[in-house]
Amino acid sequence: METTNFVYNLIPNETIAIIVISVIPLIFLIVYALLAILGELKISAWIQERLGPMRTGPWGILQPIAEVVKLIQKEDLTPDSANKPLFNLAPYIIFMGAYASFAVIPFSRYFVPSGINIGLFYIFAVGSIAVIGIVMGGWASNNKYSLLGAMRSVAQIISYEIPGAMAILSVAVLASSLDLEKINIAQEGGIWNWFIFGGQGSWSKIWVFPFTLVLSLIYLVASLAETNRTPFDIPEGESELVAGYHTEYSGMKFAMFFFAEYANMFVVAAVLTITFFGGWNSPFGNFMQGPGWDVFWFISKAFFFVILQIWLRWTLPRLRVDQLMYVGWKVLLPFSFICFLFISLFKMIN
Amino acid sequence: MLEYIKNVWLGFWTVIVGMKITFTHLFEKKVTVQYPDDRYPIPPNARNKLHLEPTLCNGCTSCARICPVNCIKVETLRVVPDDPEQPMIADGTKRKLWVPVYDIDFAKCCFCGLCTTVCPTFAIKHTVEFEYSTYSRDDLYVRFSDMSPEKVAEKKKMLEEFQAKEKAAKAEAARKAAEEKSKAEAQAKAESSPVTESKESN
Amino acid sequence: MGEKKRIELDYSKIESDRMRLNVGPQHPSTHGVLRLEVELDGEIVTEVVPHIGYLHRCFEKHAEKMTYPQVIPYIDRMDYVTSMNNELPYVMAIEKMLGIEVPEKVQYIRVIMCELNRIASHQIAVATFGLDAGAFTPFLYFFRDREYILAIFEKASGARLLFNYFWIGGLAADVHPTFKEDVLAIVKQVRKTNKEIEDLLIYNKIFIERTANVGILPPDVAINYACSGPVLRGSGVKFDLRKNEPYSIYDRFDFDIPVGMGEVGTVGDCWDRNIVRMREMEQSCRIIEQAIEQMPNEGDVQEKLPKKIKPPKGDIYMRAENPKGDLGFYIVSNGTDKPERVKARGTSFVNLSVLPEISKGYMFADLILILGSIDIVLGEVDR
Amino acid sequence: MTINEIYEQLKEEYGDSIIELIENPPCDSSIIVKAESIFDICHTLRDKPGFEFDYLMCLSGLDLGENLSAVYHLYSMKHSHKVVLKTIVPKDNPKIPSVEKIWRTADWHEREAYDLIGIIFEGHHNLIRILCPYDWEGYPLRKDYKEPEYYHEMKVPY
Repeated sequence: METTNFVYNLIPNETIAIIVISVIPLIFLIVYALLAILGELKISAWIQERLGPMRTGPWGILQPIAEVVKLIQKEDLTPDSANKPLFNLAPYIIFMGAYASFAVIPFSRYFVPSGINIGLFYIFAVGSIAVIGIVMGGWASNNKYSLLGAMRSVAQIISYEIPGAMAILSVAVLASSLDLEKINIAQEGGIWNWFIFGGQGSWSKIWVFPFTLVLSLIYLVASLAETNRTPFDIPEGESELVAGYHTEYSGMKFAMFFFAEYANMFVVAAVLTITFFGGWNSPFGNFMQGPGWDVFWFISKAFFFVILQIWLRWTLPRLRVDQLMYVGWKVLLPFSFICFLFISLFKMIN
Repeated sequence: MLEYIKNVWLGFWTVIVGMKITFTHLFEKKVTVQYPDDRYPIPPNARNKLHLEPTLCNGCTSCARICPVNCIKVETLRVVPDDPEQPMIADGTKRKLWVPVYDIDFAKCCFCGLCTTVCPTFAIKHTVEFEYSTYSRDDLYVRFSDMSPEKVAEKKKMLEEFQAKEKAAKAEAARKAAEEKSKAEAQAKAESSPVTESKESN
Repeated sequence: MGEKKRIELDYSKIESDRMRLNVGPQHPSTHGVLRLEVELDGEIVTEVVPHIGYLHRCFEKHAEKMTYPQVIPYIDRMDYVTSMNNELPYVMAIEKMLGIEVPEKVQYIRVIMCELNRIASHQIAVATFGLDAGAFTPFLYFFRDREYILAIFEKASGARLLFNYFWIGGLAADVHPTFKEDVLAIVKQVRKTNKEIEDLLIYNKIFIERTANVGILPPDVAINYACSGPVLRGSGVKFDLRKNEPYSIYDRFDFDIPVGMGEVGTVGDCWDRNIVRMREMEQSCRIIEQAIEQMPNEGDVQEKLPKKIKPPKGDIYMRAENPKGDLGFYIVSNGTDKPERVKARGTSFVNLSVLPEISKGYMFADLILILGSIDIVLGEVDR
Repeated sequence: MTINEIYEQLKEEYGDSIIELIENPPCDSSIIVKAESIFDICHTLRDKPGFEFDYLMCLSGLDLGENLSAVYHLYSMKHSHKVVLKTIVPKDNPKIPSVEKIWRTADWHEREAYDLIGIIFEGHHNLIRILCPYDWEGYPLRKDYKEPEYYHEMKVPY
């Protein structure tokens, strides 16, 4: 098996190598989730002129760990009238969907857990698994609020995959590939070669910029909807549906939902980074470019979008379910079609 | 169509405006404080936990009567005139009542402040202390009286003795008065109608 | 984005199962312990039945056993976010029965306190309304300002929420020496925050879409249901007791009555009710500024009263403009120091009764917003 | 319009149904009317030009000892005048016609008066308890009301 994965080349035993490779994203995911929870707590606090958590550790940086410990200690309740197998399975399915996406995310040119040549397609495919978990959890809870939340979620995720996919497809057109590594390589050589500015090529690519910008925004909005973040958090809809599909969950199962949400946030941020913002590439051409810097640039770019999601959450009110459909079908979809059309034309002319 | 474009633009623009506002707040001075370490000042007239100064209380019970939730319980004992201790209220006036029981049930208290305004000697007042939560509701029942049970018993006994004495004295006085009256009446009768011997005279 | 939202269903053509959902008594958006029995067709509300009484504390029964001054702490607890305003109609009623004129300074302090409390109450109303729509940050900005207002109340009366400050014939205590400067600083802060919230929340497109054309209350229905306060004015009825029937010294101030004009939707929708509150805060600021200017510095704050307050035999109905609407007290006196009957016409009680009328045919998420726009406090609904 | 003028006009129209006008300054003046005709009187008060009492401020129940009473505080948005109507009904048969169809705000007010005082408003579409639990017994605001010792077989501590 030919691969650029340095872990794979480092460890002679294939089985152990595969295990190590699959564990690295999991560890990363846990560390990232803790950081993201802390970020959510602190950023929301600072936006609201509060101090946020301050007691656990210096400036409260150990707060997410304390919260995880608390959630593990909590009683794992299963409602009496719930459908128990489905109820217990649902959080893990959601988490699996998020975790499976990490298989193809290229952290560096020397570390892609599993470099398949239809990476974008794969991410979209496994990303949709989450909705099955949500429906399962919502239906199995035997709670009217959960059911309403789950049903909203299905409609929402299915609707928003189309504009999101259209946005990503245009990148596939520009890169002529669905392989995430190839997309990354196509954006090498500084900020001007990122796909938001039309990828590599002559200065005539500047005509693409408005369309790629709109498409990246469309993907950002669609990804917010897919991860159930504000302003599209109507499946949770705290003020109307109590907690939506995870009303009945507690303890570790609730933590799984929580983890999956943050993992999904990272996945969509990573996809946005890879497709429009140059992936592992440094914005300064060859300066600060290299395998080690790859990881730094990739993660810092992805974190920027995660922080953007958090920032949006503490700014905006929530949409209503029919308005969500309106935005998805009547705003994002036409715009994404138009932009996709122009980018395809541009590609054909070039 | 124009409306549609305008709405989409407005949707986009107002999000940007909102994000700008929240971003500026990110770096503003925080208004919350680390509570038990730092705290906002409490004005001295704040109405929190009640406190009774037993040396000032003259036992008038007006606080217990005005309390809308009946959380104050006051019992008083009369001071015997020849009490050797000669009780005084801190402001110098002579005490007429002992206060063996002065209980406030803080679980009931509604902090309206009515008791403090009716107190003639300013004995009961609100303090700025507000952290007095306890593990048991019984701990919120606070006894303010400074009299020990022995002293209460002693005073009670003294009062009883005094009352007995007073009663005796009263009875004596009454008897004397009756005697005198009957005597006077008898005399009067004897004077007015010496002929008929009246039954009423005995 | 969307057009008109009220969805009329013809049930002769559509067959659908309805779902009955219990919203409350413990639900994040019922603003207390209100239970709404909602019948849903999918997400569309077809019937709403409010069940109240979970916070019933027998105020009227208690009041029968209390003397007149003792009732005031109970009145504080009716609408616990506007305690100052609650006390005003009660003390005015007793003062009218006794024929007392309160000193000038007291009148001004009462007005300032009432208007400050009106701002505080509207801040909560707008903040929780935003919270119902999912915006959390404006909620905390308002609460930050509200804390400053409560600090003033604490300095003056000693309590932060349940003041017992307006007494029959005067006030419980004089205000602190720096009162005027503190109040003016707060007025400045309130204006600054309101400007910010307008950009952050009120004119946000998502918020407009959520609230405009939702829960439309026509003016004739509003009057028939005896709605009052921002709910009535949001429907475009220019009625404010402070202007139409000036009590206390409100006739001395120059202020406007903001009404809903349907700027972004239809007159009488949730957005209108909300914007009326925002604009009333500005008018309250104006009243406070004028009152601070005119307020005499010297003077007594308590009229001499007999030890036992015994109004003459008779009954009186006194109402005043609360932040939530007009709060009325019907007091029957039997000549003793205890009232025969104190009936409170709870503003929220009356305003809530319009909810089933205006929430049919909207979506479930709208129901929460309509409830939020009515701005009820369950302490006053149940008393 | 002052309350005296309203009284005169009502007296002209309804004759015996209007019992008397009580004036008691500084307290409110009120018109005492017969319970049976309260619906018609209220209808006239709302719709007749000159009256136009479109706003029912308050509807309170009252326990007068042997009798119960309902007090209506009306207000006119257009003319800014008020009137107080009172009806008195015996305690053993406390029936008053409902004015819910005239002012819909009376719906909850009447339910409250029924709940706490026990006045039965005839013609009300849904006269059930509103503040007390639906299975509560007795009318708490009556002067002769006794607090129950047990509620749902639970001892009520007093």
